[in-house]
Amino acid sequence: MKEHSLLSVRGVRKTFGQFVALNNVDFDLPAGEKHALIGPNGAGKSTFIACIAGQLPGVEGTVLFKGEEVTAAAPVDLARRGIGRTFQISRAFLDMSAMENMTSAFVIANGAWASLRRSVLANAEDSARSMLETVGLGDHAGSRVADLSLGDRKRLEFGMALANDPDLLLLDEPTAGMSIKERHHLMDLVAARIDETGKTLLFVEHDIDVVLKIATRVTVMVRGAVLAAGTPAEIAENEEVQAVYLGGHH
Amino acid sequence: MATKTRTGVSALALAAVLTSAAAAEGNTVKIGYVTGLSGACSSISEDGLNGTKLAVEELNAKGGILGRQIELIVRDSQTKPDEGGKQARELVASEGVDVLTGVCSSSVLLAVEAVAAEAGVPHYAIIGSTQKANIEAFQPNFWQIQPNATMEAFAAAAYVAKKAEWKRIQPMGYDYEWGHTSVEAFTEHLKELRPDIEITDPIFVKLGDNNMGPYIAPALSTKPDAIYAAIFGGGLVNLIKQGQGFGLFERSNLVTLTTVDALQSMGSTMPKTGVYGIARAPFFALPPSEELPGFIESYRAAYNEYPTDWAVNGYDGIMIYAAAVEAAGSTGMDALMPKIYGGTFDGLRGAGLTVRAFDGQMSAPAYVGAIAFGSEFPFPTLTDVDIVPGETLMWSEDKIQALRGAAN
Amino acid sequence: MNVLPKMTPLRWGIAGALIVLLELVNRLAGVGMSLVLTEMLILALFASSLNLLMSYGHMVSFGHAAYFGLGAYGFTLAVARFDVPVELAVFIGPIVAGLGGLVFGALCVRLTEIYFAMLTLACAQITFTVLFQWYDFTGGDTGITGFMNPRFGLTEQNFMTLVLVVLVLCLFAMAWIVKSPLGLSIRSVGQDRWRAEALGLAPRRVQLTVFVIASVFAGIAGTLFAVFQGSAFPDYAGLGFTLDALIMVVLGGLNSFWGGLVGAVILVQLEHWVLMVTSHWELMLGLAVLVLVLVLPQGVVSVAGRLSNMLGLGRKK
Amino acid sequence: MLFLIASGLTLIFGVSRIVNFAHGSLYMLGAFFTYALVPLIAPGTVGGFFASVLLAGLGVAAIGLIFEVIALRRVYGAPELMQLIITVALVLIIRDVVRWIWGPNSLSVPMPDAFMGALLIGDNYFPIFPFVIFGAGLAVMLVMVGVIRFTRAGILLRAGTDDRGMAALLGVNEKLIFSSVFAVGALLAGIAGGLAAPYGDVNYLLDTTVIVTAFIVVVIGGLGNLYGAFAAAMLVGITKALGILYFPRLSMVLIFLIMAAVLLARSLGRQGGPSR
Amino acid sequence: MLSLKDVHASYGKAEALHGIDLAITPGEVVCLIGRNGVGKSSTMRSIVQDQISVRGGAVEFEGQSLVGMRPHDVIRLGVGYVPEDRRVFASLSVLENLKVPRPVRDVSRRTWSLDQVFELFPQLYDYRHRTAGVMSGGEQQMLSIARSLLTQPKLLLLDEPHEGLAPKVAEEVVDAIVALKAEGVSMMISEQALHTIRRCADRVYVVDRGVTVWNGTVDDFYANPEITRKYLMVQ
Repeated sequence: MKEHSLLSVRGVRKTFGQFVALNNVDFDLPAGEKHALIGPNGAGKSTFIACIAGQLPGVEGTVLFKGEEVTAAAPVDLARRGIGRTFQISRAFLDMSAMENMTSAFVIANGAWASLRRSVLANAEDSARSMLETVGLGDHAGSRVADLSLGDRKRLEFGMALANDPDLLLLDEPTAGMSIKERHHLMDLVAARIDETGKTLLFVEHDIDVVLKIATRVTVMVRGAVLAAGTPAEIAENEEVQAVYLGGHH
Repeated sequence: MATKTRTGVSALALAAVLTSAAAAEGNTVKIGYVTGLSGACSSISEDGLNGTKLAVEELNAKGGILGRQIELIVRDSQTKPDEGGKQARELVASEGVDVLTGVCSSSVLLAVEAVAAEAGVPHYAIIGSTQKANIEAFQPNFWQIQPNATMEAFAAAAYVAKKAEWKRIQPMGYDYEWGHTSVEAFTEHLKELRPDIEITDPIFVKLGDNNMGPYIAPALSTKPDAIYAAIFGGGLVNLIKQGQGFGLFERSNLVTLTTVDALQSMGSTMPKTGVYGIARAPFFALPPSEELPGFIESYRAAYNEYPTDWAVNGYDGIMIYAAAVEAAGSTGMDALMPKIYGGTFDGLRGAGLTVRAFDGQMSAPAYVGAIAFGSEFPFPTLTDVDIVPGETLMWSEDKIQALRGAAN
Repeated sequence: MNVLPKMTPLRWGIAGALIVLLELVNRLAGVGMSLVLTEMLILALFASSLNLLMSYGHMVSFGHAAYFGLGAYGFTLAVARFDVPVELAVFIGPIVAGLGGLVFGALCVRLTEIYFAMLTLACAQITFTVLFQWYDFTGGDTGITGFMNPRFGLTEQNFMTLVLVVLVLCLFAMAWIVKSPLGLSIRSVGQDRWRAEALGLAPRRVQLTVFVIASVFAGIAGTLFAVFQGSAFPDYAGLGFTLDALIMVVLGGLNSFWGGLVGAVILVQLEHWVLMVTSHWELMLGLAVLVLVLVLPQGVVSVAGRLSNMLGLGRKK
Repeated sequence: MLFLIASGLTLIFGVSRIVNFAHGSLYMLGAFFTYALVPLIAPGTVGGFFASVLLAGLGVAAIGLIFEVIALRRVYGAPELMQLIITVALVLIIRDVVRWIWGPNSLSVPMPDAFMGALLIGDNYFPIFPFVIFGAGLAVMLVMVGVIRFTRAGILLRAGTDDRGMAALLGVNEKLIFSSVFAVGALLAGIAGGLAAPYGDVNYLLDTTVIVTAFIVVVIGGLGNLYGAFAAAMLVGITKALGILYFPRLSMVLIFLIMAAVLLARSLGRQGGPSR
Repeated sequence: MLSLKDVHASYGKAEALHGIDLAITPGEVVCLIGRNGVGKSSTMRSIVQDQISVRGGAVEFEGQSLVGMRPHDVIRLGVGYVPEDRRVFASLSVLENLKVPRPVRDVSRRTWSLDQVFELFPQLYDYRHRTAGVMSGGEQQMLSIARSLLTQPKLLLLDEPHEGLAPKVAEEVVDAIVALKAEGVSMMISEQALHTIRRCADRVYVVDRGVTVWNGTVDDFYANPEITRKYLMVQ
């Protein structure tokens, strides 16, 4: 199984001052999974995502992606190797329109960031338009992101993350702050895309309903360590997990 | 200037076109006065302007120049060269001035001179005194009525050379073009006059540095008999004030530029001995003449203070210009310049001054003496003043030409 | 807001009319006005180059004058010291400024926000000090004068027309860049460098690119200024020019393509007319800036935008 | 001396994140106020001098306070650039007003008689006044450190630097902290200007000279870091003195290079992604 | 004492609360429970007006609307707030942290003096000269609570007071809360851990996805295990 892992994490440790955010985490993610990370606040889920995404300095341990070491790699490098991600807090380009956001994602994905040619722009715009349709934002192409609802923004960001056709998609609390309807709408979309393309998904999610519905596999983290992993059904039955959620301490 | 008048809509110019060619020069003689009323030069600039105004009033009271009244148009250069250049260009273009003057700082002077030369407008310097204006940037529309940096430094060197007991001299200067020129000229001339004197490596002071301590200590460490300081204004005040704390005036002597404003602003904080000053036009040491007492009196009446060197030069500048225009019978450059370069002028600073045609420099004298406190004025003055004739201070034409060759 | 306003036929008409108006004023209002306009247009180009950096790249520079100065000196030194023909030297100025931008920019983009600004300040002061003190080469504080006919020997009016043409061309070039894929990248990084990074864009490389572009345009402005004055002085690289440009951009309106242009027009015209009334220019300018920033924190362009919306000329969002 | 100026600047930045370009102007005002006061209060005496300096400092603090309340307070929510431009406007206003009132000439503030001379140690002269300035600066600094360490005001100030929002959540009026910090910063600048006034000349262009140096010190010391400012003031002072001796032409470039190096070195330790 | 009626609140454009209703009477201890990310912290913030803006509904404290007030004015009215990440002033000592709140003035309320606070948290007295930043999470939490007590609150809001603490330390914090309750302090505590509720709460509000979905006494809460299952468990 390990040989087939798209992402393989060994002994990752990260501290902030005296606080140990991640303590020797091992983790394997086979290709094609839709894997959810859950756990109470402060369990280290977002830190874990950030470590994989190369956004934290001083991470100990190793991270292998497609069998290659990417532990200290820069986010740009990871993006080019095929890791796409969204952020917990919406990080779309607020002062630009949805269309411009999406176009910039395609311009970057095409490696044409420094181009001055209108034709390159036109091509990217075509791709962007169809991606906006895919994520259901066709009607909002001209809207400034700042004027979009949170759900629309998140869908936009998801679309942007898809622009360079990543093999692994990292979503950090994609549904935070959204209404129930919006959550399911977004995550259904995500699941459908992943199933369609056969890519891999790793996401942090609080909404248990969503997790149980979407995920093919779930990892539970507590205080910087992996507590349990398994199918959604296994996790739901796991008493240790319940104790963590209900009692906080064991 | 006649060729350049393009004032367009002004009634003045319309009238000029309608009347005769002679009247095309306008009804007034326009003096374009670009000076640093704000910025680093502002105090000096104001004095120069005061002297100039006085001269203009006097001339106008007597009927002006060539029967035309004089109009003084003042612009603030903010002591920035680009601003000065811009103001000069506007004065030439919109006001159609007959002559430009007033500039204080060297860089502004060069910027204004560039404009004046291009426009074919006469331009003379009364304050700013960079060597470059005489050498590589010299154009035959230009003259300079005050001693330039080299001449002052030569005067200082001549004075130092006479002090037989001084064996070691430490030069010091502001760290910019004028300071370097002055120190070099001083060193060169002193070596010629007194080969036996030891001249130590110069120390250069950062412009605008208020703290002189770091310069004074190393200057005194060579145990010089005198320090020559090409420093003026606030920096000089600082040097003298802070120098006292280092015992500068007990251990050594200071030869420096002491214009009247510096003497005034030092007041009682000036040390009693050990300071020797070079001045450009100290009113108390000027050669006696008919005009001098009247000038001092009317200046004091108008501005409630004694005229500084800058005021004297401002006054003299206009008077020399007026004399030359009268002689030429026209304000046009072609007629005027031969009279400037060929004439002899009398002014507050003496009689028979001439301007050299190849570098525009007037044979202005320099005044050197020891600082002393008298009862006559409420500030220290110079005593035993040597009036060094300008002719003895100027580089020869050969030397100027050689320098020009080197610069290009 | 940040998006370049779409040029409708009406807007083209207004822009065209403004250009014609400028040219008419230039031809009819006398030489003095031509000189004021020339300075205004050059500073407008300079401020627009800073605006490109600030409004699109979201990088605040305290040292933009360095590249203005390098442009002026690049041109001047080429003519005065190396006898390069003027026609060629006008290209050297912007190139030197661009190289300066490349070297300093490579350092500066390692930092962000206020630290970036402080480092640009340090770089500019180094440039200024070198220009000020290297007498033998740069002429030190007295600069370089008299090496050529100012304005290529053109009349004041003709030169103003030339500057106007250059400005319009440069604005077109800037607009082209802003609208191009590169412009999109620049804006992306300016808005959120981490997001851009996660999309596979190296933020520093983009920032360096826009820094160099802004430097080149500043260099063009500097070169024009040197031609205009027929001289170069260290002041051109000094803090004064930087602050003027900053004030222009903020007054005109940050986050607007026209901010720098409008700011330059306001500042230069304000100075021209205020100085006729009072010599307390700095006081008046200070008060004007204070009032404008407090009353119109979005800059003057925002008012124009609101007005045009009210009049039904509005842009479509 | 440099430290007094820089500490005020760094304090203001630390709490309110404002880059105060007008700090040099406040220094200059302190010098001019002292010039105006010295002849009025027991001229020539040590006590009169210090009293003048203190009063001048308080006057500057009052002006700083007025400015903060009238102008700066309105833009705390706005982009930092707005605040910066507002302080630049203040620079222009103060400079012009000072020139209006006191004229463009360099003025000279008389030293108290007792501080005129020099100490002669062996062959070396040590002027007294720099020691006086240093001593007085040190005294002011000690008082400051005392206030900051031991009084509630000082605690609030440090709390504000640490976490402004939390201070508000403990019932502390943020605006009051901003205003008082600005006033204290101005006070320090004013006292520094006053103390240094007799040593050099006083003119209306002091502001630019001072502000650039103060920026350097603050940046080298770490923005918002008081003790860093102290160390950096020493470093810059020594570098300048040594620079003058060994690289006279390059001393300023040297200091800017140090500043650039410090900035870059610090950036290496401060990389990383968004906080969440 | 405190009442929230149909409160909608948002961070910028993102609405976090979609209708919160709750009320607290003097002397009561109320627990807000719910899984993480459902809006417990946002509810607290919408009371003290910190970072979040209330877009609809009413927030009233002793009959006075708090909406739009500046945070420090809310605090001065008598609402103490201990934020979830504790936010001690890291560079200040413990004692200095405790001196940040204004000294006691209002004699009409139940007031706390420094000595009383130290009595409640003896470790703080032992560490009073330590720099807060180097203390353990539990100690910081004690400090943060103690600090808020010195704002002389009539009502204390505690946001996840033992999040991220070791079990033993967390227990100490709960002990302190129980002690405070014994002193008659009104409190609102947001919680994820059920056993705390049993020890100190009078009433319980369950929050789910920005809405209060259930409320009742502690006994009712335990009598209805389906609530726990529905809103708190992983299922």
